[in-house]
Amino acid sequence: MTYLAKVTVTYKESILDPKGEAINDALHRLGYSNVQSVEMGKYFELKVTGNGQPIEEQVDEMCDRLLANVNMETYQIKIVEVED
Amino acid sequence: MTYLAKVTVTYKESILDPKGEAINDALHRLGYSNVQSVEMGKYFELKVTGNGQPIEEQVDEMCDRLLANVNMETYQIKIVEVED
Amino acid sequence: MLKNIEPTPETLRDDHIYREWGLSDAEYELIVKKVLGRLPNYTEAGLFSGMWSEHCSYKNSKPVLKKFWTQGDQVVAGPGEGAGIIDIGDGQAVVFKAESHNHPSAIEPYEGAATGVGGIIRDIFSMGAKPIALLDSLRFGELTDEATKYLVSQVVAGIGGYGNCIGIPTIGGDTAFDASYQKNPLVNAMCVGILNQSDIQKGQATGVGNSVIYVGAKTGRDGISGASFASAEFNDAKTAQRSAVQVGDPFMEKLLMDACLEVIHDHRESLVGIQDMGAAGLVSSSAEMASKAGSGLELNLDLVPQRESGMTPFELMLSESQERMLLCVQAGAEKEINAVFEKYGLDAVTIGHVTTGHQYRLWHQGKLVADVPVDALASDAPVYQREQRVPVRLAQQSNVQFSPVVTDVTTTLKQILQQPTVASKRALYRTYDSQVQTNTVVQPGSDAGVVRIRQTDKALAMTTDVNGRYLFLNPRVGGEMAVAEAARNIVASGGVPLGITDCLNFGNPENPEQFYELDESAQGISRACQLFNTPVISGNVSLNNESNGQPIYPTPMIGMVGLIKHQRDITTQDFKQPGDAVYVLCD
Amino acid sequence: MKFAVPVFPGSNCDYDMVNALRDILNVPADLVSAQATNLEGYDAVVLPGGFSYGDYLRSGAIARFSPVMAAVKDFAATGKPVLGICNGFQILTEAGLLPGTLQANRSAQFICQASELIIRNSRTMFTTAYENQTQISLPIAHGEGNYYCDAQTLAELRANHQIVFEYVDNPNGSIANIAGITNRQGNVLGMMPHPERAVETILGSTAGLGIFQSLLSHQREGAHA
Ligand SMILES: Nc1ncnc2c1ncn2[C@@H]1O[C@H](COP(=O)(O)OP(=O)(O)O)[C@@H](O)[C@H]1O
Repeated sequence: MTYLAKVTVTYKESILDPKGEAINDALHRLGYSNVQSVEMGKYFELKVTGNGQPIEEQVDEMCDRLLANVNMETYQIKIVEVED
Repeated sequence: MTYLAKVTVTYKESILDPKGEAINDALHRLGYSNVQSVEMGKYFELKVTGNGQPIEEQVDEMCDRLLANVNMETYQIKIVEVED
Repeated sequence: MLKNIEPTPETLRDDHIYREWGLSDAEYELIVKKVLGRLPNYTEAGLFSGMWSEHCSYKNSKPVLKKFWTQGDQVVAGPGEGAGIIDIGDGQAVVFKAESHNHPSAIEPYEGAATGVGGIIRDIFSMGAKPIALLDSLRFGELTDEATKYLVSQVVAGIGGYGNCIGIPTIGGDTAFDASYQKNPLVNAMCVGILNQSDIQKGQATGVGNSVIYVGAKTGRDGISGASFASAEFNDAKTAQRSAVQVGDPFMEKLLMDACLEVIHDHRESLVGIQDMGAAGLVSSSAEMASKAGSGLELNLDLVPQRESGMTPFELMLSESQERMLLCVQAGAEKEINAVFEKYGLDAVTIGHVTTGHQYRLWHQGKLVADVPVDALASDAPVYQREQRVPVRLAQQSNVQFSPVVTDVTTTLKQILQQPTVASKRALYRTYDSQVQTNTVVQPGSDAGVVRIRQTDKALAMTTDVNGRYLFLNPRVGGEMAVAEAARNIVASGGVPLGITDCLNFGNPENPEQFYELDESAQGISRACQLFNTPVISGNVSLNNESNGQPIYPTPMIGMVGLIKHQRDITTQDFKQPGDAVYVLCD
Repeated sequence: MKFAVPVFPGSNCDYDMVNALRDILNVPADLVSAQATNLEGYDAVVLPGGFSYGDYLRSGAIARFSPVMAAVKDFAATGKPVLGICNGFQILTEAGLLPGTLQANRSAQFICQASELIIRNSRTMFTTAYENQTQISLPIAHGEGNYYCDAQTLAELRANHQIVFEYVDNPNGSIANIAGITNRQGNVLGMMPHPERAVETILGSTAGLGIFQSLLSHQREGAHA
């Protein structure tokens, strides 16, 4: 069985997001005045082969160790089954 | 009404994703040998105030004009209503 | 699966499919009648379209380039090799070249600019030189709309993104804004390297039985210009599933650069030749290496490292995937060479070998998919003497002098200083690491950038210059002025000008007025080069820079390098102390 | 005194550091592979600047898992000096040898320029050559140098005098103008500015020499003690 893990990583609330702010400003300059705020994060798609271990736990560990820096970031994982 | 638009931007097929490859290699070195491939993209969360215009269309336009380069990237939008 | 069945040679002919790839009917006829004596198959026609493109063959600009002044005792290697080489004494030499990435940058500014930098760096280290500095020459439309601002920020970020990551300081360049570049920005990059003359490499494949080794990134469907899937799907970029945009990988290139330089320095008996895969990727590098050496070549395409499945020979040969190199290695030395690359985590794969005779043969899935004379690909492209005509605007130019009306000098001065073209470019160049390698003596912001050469008292000054407006008004004099400006910048930094490289950014060569501009400016450049004793040692041509039929200003970017024999002679532009006298020198 | 300079795939200020140590300070220095598993025989470790593994994910995120980093951890635990410059600082925070993180600059751009710093603690083994509260100018060159930590960590940094360098006009948005910090024990220093770029007059400044000279005299005194 193969899985697709979709992971989004965003800054924790208390942390400033300079790139998001830059995009927010750019959108305002383009005339989208109804945009209140923009946050910019990272997105990962991991194709993972099932190996008998719970897949969520494995991906969670990968996020915790590598994909996110939990001092300043949080992550969300969504896993779907896919065909190989 | 306020909306939260969640946007993921990824490379189109056939485009080299050096970031994804570097992460894939790193995960392998960490022992996650069941990871087949990694793609790295961008993630945006936009808080948008309703202004009578269809919100999907507006966000789609923002993606098309600024958040993604449609020559090389595709994007997906998910919109949810939130409290102000 | 996207790949459909390849058209037969007959369909190719009857439907004129080759036209989509830029081959003219006459060129196709030439291939059929003179070169092959038969109809080319799909792959073969593709090879010719790549090799006979302006980018690879200079078929429109050769007659112009011939006019360049290329002599001088200091020249070790002039135009012809990847980059030119100039003697700087003590057995050392400086290697430099410039490259344009205008069209890719217009489509994807960050990656277009980044891969432009990556490409020119490969040109330098494939000569055996260690890259020591980068420069960038940029032209954009007026800085008034959001689109241009975005373009500027992305191009600059792309140049910095690549140069900073690979660790080569960007120490100079020039930037100007004018409406003529609105839809057609110019992104030119120059790289300078140094080497010991005993390390000079040639891009050649000699010695029957010697191996052709592929190293670096895997081949994907990127940058296949005008090719099958591209032309079909690029009509609507947004809905297309695939894309041929190239993405730069400076991390990969850093490994590739260090590994190649190690092979060049420590395994010279085993290395026969080395070349980067640039325009028309694998076909161009391999055919040139064989043709230069008078050899034949055979490649097995199944062995080419591939990023995607189902790639056709056409795609494999014409892909412009970045960060790839081709080596020719003595038979038997493959393991030794591979071991070096392995140390850097890179795959090196033997994909073919040098053969007797002069044929270029490609095998794919057990079939011979191309069998053509190698010289026909690499050196026998047709050359065109394009028609030229004095542009109407020049023929009608009036002699009335323009006299500015200045009522308040202060106001006028302030207005001039506010022009983006005149104003400081610090906001741009401070995003470039200009100090890595710790040799930068003069950073951007003075006349020329200066790097010292370790273990010697020498330093090199370098600059890029051109003012397209001058060339628009008078292409010949404007060309002279570009070289003169560069020479002034070198001299003002304490250097003696050594030579130049160029990027000839022009419009459509088939338009007689635009060809006139190209030809005239080359003559101006050449004359100035002769006077300053700064031969042209390398360069690059970028034609068809126009949008909606409107060409850019003729913009031949001049990149000049000068030698500073004693580091104490390095001078900078800024005033040093209150009370110092200020002189104006002129004739 | 012998220095080890670990080289990660993609590092690009490794030679700059070794050249500064060998040619200018006349001390032995070795480039050490990221695969190395022990640092025996060295008296100090300097993690160089530049980029490691391309830094495509987060600066230092991948490098911190290199075998040599386990050795650096052990080395640091013995109390010997570990200095991380720019990317080296980023790796040290990712590896947990220093608190906090380094985010994208406030301007979201790479910045290469001279920056004015104030010496906030001249009593560390890296800074005795400087006078406290004086100002020096060192080059910076980074895209992710915006130091961040939570309020409690900041309070601890202050209480323990772990803040060593502060920017005069904060070019990247760092919390409390922080340009360089040590660990609690004071033997691990991370700093965004590049002292190895400021060791020769011809390159514009020698203000960075003090860091290395401090380390050398620390070692000499240690030898006497
Ligand atoms: N794109 C760029 N990249 C790096 N340096 C640049 C760039 N544009 C301008 N500069 C630097 O800014 C300074 C002024 O350049 P330029 O516009 O050519 O002025 P000048 O005509 O006085 O030579 C030079 O030091 C030049 O190297």
